[in-house]
Amino acid sequence: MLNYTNVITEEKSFSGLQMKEIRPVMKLIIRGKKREFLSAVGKSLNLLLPNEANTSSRSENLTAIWLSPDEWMIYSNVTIDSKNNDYETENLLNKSISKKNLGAVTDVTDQFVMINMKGDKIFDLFETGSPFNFNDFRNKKGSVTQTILAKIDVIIHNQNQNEVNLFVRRSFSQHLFSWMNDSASRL
Amino acid sequence: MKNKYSLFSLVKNAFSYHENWEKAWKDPEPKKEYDAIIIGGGGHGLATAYYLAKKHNMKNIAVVEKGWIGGGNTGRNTTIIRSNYLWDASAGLYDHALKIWEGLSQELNYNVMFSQRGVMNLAHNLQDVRDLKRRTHANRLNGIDAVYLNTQEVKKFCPIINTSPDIRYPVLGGTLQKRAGTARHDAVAWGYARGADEMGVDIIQNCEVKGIKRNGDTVEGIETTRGFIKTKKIGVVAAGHSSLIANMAGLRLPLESKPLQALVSEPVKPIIDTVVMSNAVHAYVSQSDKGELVIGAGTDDYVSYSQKGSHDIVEGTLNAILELYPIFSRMRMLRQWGGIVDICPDASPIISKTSIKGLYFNCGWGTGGFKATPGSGDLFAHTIANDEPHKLNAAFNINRFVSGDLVDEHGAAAVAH
Amino acid sequence: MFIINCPYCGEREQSEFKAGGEAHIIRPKQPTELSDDQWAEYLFMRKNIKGIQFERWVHTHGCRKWFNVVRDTSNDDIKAIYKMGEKPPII
Amino acid sequence: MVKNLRVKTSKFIDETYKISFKFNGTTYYGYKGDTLASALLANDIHLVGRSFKYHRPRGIMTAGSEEPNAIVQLHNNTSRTEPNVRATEVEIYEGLEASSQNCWPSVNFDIGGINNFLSPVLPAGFYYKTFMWPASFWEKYEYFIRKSAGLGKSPTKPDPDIYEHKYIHCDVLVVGAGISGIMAAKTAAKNGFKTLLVDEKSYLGGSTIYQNSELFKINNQVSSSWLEKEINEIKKFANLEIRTRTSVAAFHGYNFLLARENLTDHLPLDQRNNKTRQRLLKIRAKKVITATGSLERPLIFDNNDRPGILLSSAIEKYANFFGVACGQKNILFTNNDSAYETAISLFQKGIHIEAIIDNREDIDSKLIKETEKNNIKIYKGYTIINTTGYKRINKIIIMQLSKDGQKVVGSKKSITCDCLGVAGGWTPAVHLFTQSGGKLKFRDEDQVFIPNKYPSDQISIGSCNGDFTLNEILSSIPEILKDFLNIKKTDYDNLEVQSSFNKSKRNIWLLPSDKIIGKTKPFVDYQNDATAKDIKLALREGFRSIEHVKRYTTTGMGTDQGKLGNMHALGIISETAGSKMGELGTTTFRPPYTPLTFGTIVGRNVGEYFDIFRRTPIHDWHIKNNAEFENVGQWKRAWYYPKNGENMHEAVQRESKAARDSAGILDASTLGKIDIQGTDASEFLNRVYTNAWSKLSIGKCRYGLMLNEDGMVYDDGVTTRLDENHYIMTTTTGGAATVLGKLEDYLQTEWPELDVYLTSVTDHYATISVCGPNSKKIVSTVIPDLDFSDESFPHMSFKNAKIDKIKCRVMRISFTGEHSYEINVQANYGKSVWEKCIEVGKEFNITPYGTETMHLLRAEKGFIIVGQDTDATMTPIDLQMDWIVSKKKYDFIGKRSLYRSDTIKEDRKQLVGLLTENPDEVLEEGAQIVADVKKTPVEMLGHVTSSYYSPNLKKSIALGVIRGGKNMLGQKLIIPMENKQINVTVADPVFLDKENKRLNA
Repeated sequence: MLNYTNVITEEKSFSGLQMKEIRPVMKLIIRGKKREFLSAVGKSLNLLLPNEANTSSRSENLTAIWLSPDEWMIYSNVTIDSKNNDYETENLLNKSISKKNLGAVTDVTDQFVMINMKGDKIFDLFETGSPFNFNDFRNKKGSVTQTILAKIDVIIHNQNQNEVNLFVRRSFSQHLFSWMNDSASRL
Repeated sequence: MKNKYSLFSLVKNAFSYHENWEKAWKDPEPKKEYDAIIIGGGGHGLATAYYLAKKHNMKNIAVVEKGWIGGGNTGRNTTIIRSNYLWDASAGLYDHALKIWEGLSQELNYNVMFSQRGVMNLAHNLQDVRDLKRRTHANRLNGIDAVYLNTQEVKKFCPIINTSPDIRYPVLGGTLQKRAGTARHDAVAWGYARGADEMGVDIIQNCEVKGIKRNGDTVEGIETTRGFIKTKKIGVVAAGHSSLIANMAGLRLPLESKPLQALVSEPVKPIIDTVVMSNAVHAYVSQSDKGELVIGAGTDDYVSYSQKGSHDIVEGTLNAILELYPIFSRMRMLRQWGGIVDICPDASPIISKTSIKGLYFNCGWGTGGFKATPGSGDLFAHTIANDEPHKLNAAFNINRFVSGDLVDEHGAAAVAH
Repeated sequence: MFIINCPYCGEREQSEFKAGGEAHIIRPKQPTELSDDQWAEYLFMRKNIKGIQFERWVHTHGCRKWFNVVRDTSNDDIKAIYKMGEKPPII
Repeated sequence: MVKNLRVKTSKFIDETYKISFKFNGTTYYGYKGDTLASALLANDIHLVGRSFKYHRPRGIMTAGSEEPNAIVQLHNNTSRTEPNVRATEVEIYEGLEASSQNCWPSVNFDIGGINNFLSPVLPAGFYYKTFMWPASFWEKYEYFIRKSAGLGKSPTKPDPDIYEHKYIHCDVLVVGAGISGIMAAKTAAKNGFKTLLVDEKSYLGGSTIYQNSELFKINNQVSSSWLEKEINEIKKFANLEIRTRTSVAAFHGYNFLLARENLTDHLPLDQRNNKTRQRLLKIRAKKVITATGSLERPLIFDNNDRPGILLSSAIEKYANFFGVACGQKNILFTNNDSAYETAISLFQKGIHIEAIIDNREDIDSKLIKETEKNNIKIYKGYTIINTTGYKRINKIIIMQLSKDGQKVVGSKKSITCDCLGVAGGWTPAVHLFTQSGGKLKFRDEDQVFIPNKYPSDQISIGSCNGDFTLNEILSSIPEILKDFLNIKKTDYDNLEVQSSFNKSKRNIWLLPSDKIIGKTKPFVDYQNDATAKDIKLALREGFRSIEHVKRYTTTGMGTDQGKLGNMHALGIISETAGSKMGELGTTTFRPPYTPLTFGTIVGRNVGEYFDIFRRTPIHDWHIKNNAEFENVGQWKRAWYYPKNGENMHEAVQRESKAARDSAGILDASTLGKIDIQGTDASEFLNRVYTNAWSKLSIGKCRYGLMLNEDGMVYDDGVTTRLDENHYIMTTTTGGAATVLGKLEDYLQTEWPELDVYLTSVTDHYATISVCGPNSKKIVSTVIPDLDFSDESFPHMSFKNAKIDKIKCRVMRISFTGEHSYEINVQANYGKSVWEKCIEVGKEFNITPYGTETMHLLRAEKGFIIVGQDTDATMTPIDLQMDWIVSKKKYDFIGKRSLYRSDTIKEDRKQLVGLLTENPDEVLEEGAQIVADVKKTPVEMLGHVTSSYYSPNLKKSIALGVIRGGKNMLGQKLIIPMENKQINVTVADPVFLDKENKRLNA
């Protein structure tokens, strides 16, 4: 049996801030421009893709976040079985999107590490390393942004008051997590 | 004949409370016509005029400057002078300049404070090492003094560099050119101006060029804010503004003008006695005679004539400085400024005739022009006077962008500044 | 440091973008038909304008989309922003 | 014995909290609330430092950040030392140690003082005129010049402190918390704007807060009491953030401002550990209100620089705020009313005033009357022509001014004193405004520059906008704010103001003297010792522009950036050159406003956070197995795995041999991977690669070469066709990001019609490459249910597979020339698969190898590495890879450039192999290659790009590029090293297995 080795093993907790990796979470990047693409995704997953910039949508099992006019990330709301990486959602989309040449579906489950952050210091932490203006973002449930944190590309998804999911590419994740811990230690 | 500068003249003038010093250069009205006009009163332009008068006996010439002489990149750069370039053409060009630097103060009777304190280029990864060794071998065979140093030798020559193997990009080695160093930027412009003025060159400040008058493909003169001036030869040395002048003559150049920033610290007692440049950990530093750390790095990636650059560049530069010199963390930035540098796709200059008769361009020096000032002026003067390039600047013609015969200096590791 | 209004993501700091040089230089459809001079024009020659310049930027650290910017290069004021393929505004 | 000049207690000083500190080794006492300057003055110490050029004794001149003279070294020779610190800005703390700078052996006796007597031969720019003989001597002169120059000493130990950044986005930023700033901040906050108020001082209220005179009232309260109430109110707003000890350093375009927030410098050293010392605030404000106040001007006369000479306003602040008398026999010298405010304050505090020298003739304002009531002697229409006292002023000499103010008349009179206050009028602090790109206009009536055109959504208010008197300020601000914030009313719409200030002023930039100027030393720039005569000399020598004069005389180039003297310099230039002040323009104020610590600018991006550190999924295994690492871009890649004390060479020899003899394994996870999908994917690849892709059948791999439009090799890698419209492209490690960017660029801007989507999956996969004769045995055991027969799984093909339930992709491709497989599995399983391979491979002595061995193996096979064997000047043809350049394809990126007059030349540098005459001699990478060493200058034909000792061929091999190399096979050439010449023969770059037997074995 293959062992599952994720990057961020420890859970960190500071006054007003907790951080941990949630895993395994299925993540897909889907790309498409045509209207048929949107409806096909909607039908096969019964999930309406957000077409407004910097927003997200959610079904019982899946969350879709806007990344660009023709790009979304879909991730599973709950963790999945680490013994198997054959995802039903991916197969569904392959049938309804790829096979029909409506767009592209790419598995990025391990491309991104998803760090869940909780607490009222989240945005104080971000402000020590991100040029993004979080003034409105922080009060808008479901808002999404792609920006820079400590010179590293991140995707931040606002879950609700004082909780966000942060996505970072795997090879950067240890460096970023270490940086976040350092900064959090002085908040 | 101007009275000679010397310790003696200083003492002599002290008795008259320095009230009898004469003008370093006149402030003449433009004549109706000149045999040649240099557009741009920076170091390169003034040097060009100086050598036209001195070596090619063209005395009826003028330098027109839209602001004040030496007010552009000459007075804004970090004054690094070296000639350890990779390609033969570049090595030839820059070492020609370096040789003139070595006797320039005496030639001009103006102390340009050329300080041969050496320039080190550091290697931080294996490809750096290969590239720097390649360059050192080339330099040696081109008769340019350059040696490759291992990490210990780097540390020995400049003890304050952090050569610990534990830093993010450890210093793996470096090159040293001992004849290289720095000079006093203002003095170069002022010294050439004084010298040119003495030979009868008109230095006309606050005179902006508004147009280039041509008859077919031959130049006839320039329209300026101080009227039309007739001439048969125009040498353009306008650095960041070269494309504007070219446009007046209906030419396009392979140039982009970008912001380049530099900064100095507050003055402190001597702490670093050489010039250190690093490509991978991108910054370079030296210490002025006044005691300020003089620091610079790369350009922004967009075209701008605002003489302002983005803070990210400054932050990144100091970031690199502190990585290599942690002891400077508590030093303070005193001044920061920006210049406009005209960059060629191959990071090499253009010293060339053009398709228009009597119109010559000297531009594209990017971030590295200051070091070439005397050589550039000399070779450009030759090109203008003889209407053909000197063999040392033949490779730097505009046509290379058509043929593809580029002198690609950023393909080679040498930081092009 | 500019603030650039990405036509897709909205106002962001310059740090999130990269500049892509002069806009509306269309890659020749038939390069092989061009003379060396014509090809050099496309490859290297630039207007390098002081004043109103039309240029390309990409939101590298955001949506990764390219778009056009109209900027006064003499003071860096951004006058307009429009998507790729859209008609340049009259300024 | 030390006098105590502490007078009537001040509420800003906590006299119950005594603090001891050292200055030049002696211990003194001060109180909480003191600055180093106020504490020194309380101990009757004025002499603090020596000037830059003449080493003249200098004292405390101001009470703020504009201080030119009183700059000291803190905690000399410790890791927290700091040079050039202004005594007027340092808040004292227990254990503070400060020492004078730029003097030896001591500030009291400074050898350098001799320069003062040499000064006649050291006029402005003297160094341009001498030190030129003999030519070779400059370095020696320079050594001494450098020694005597500089001020403090650089730290020599690493900095123990932590610095941080903070981004702040607000609606309104108010810079300066004087009376104007407080009014602005309250108004903005009250109207719902998210407001940030910053001030460089540790307290709010600026200079009004210690203004206790009954002569200045607002709504019938003394101005300071009125302001106190306002301050208490603004602290209540939730949407108003107040940051003190926060100095705005730079005001950039788009209302981007940088500010330094000082958090620990006022604390005893032992309380600073693990705290953030300073924070760089990166502020984006929709609107900026600048309320930075104004700076008092000195007066320019002979010997106006002696210790004991201060700005009149500074003397007032030391008395009112710090409760300190700067002297016991004080004289004030003024050209306007503000000196009388000082006089009255001093009088109230019982500090003796000897006299007031006023260059104005007939004057009488309420203030002056009030002063005369206290029978203080006023010399009207007089000027100071000289002062005496080497280390502390002890006498002034005055004379009457002529009506036109051009010369002095009458007889000299001298008055003894121990302190002189100068009041030359006020200069609005427009530095930030001009930094932001604002243009100034000159106001003739009182000779000041004030803001004219605003380049962004900002406004200047109060005295930095030229409104100096209380009535002007209070009457102008409400209107300005209403307009700027677009609101109906403010709390200040009808304030009742009572102010006794009379604006009359007699501005004389350079006061006349009885001596010719050559014999005087009227300092304009105190720190750099630039005098009025230096300025006149510069003009005499033909320097016209203000920038020229500034640079020639170094006026305004000190650490105070000429905050005191720049205006006088301008004035003297315009008077001498006969030009109008407004037309001269100012010198540009460059950021930062006050010097900014490097560490603060850099923040946390030091040490391990200097740059990003990327790890592969197998990184930990490499560490456990003692790998040495190589930096490749931001990645750490295993370089080689030394075993029991091997050096790199030995390790690499062992690894290389094992890989060819049996089996080797490489972590290739860092290679860029781009997922390409869409109906036009094949066409897209046709356009970006030099070779053709349409006919590549599904399940097959192909090597591709990518060019720049200029025809030069840009990147390479293997791309696999996974499906009809689905490819996976691999790029070089360093090229991954730029290649994706470049492809997106073409896709979005040149070929938007193509139906293609690009997605990076570099981090999604771990890539494990197993090579060698036994690779098949190993991989087929790790992946049992896959047909590895050459028929179904030949070289350059791909298969989907599963390990347990985990999907993965297996490519049979090779960068070593050996039979080899590349397993791409989801990153989180990568380490496990790697370990499986190692385990299964044990019986075949499977050997992990790093990048160095990889480079050696590929070199044996003549495979290039982009960036090592190419340098942005090599075309595919130069690389002798003509076979990969499609002749049939109509176009691809860079194709046209391959047919330019130079790129088609036969004698370009071309890639060849090199064999040394002595097979054990390994060439140095980068070494140059020549045919004839006697020729001068030596003609370099090319250089060595890659070089190794091949354990498999048992000889040294190298790749190089040589002009015309492809027609030189077998030719003998020379590698000239410093100490020897190495003979080489040009060879085929493929040294091993040209027939590719091993690949298919």
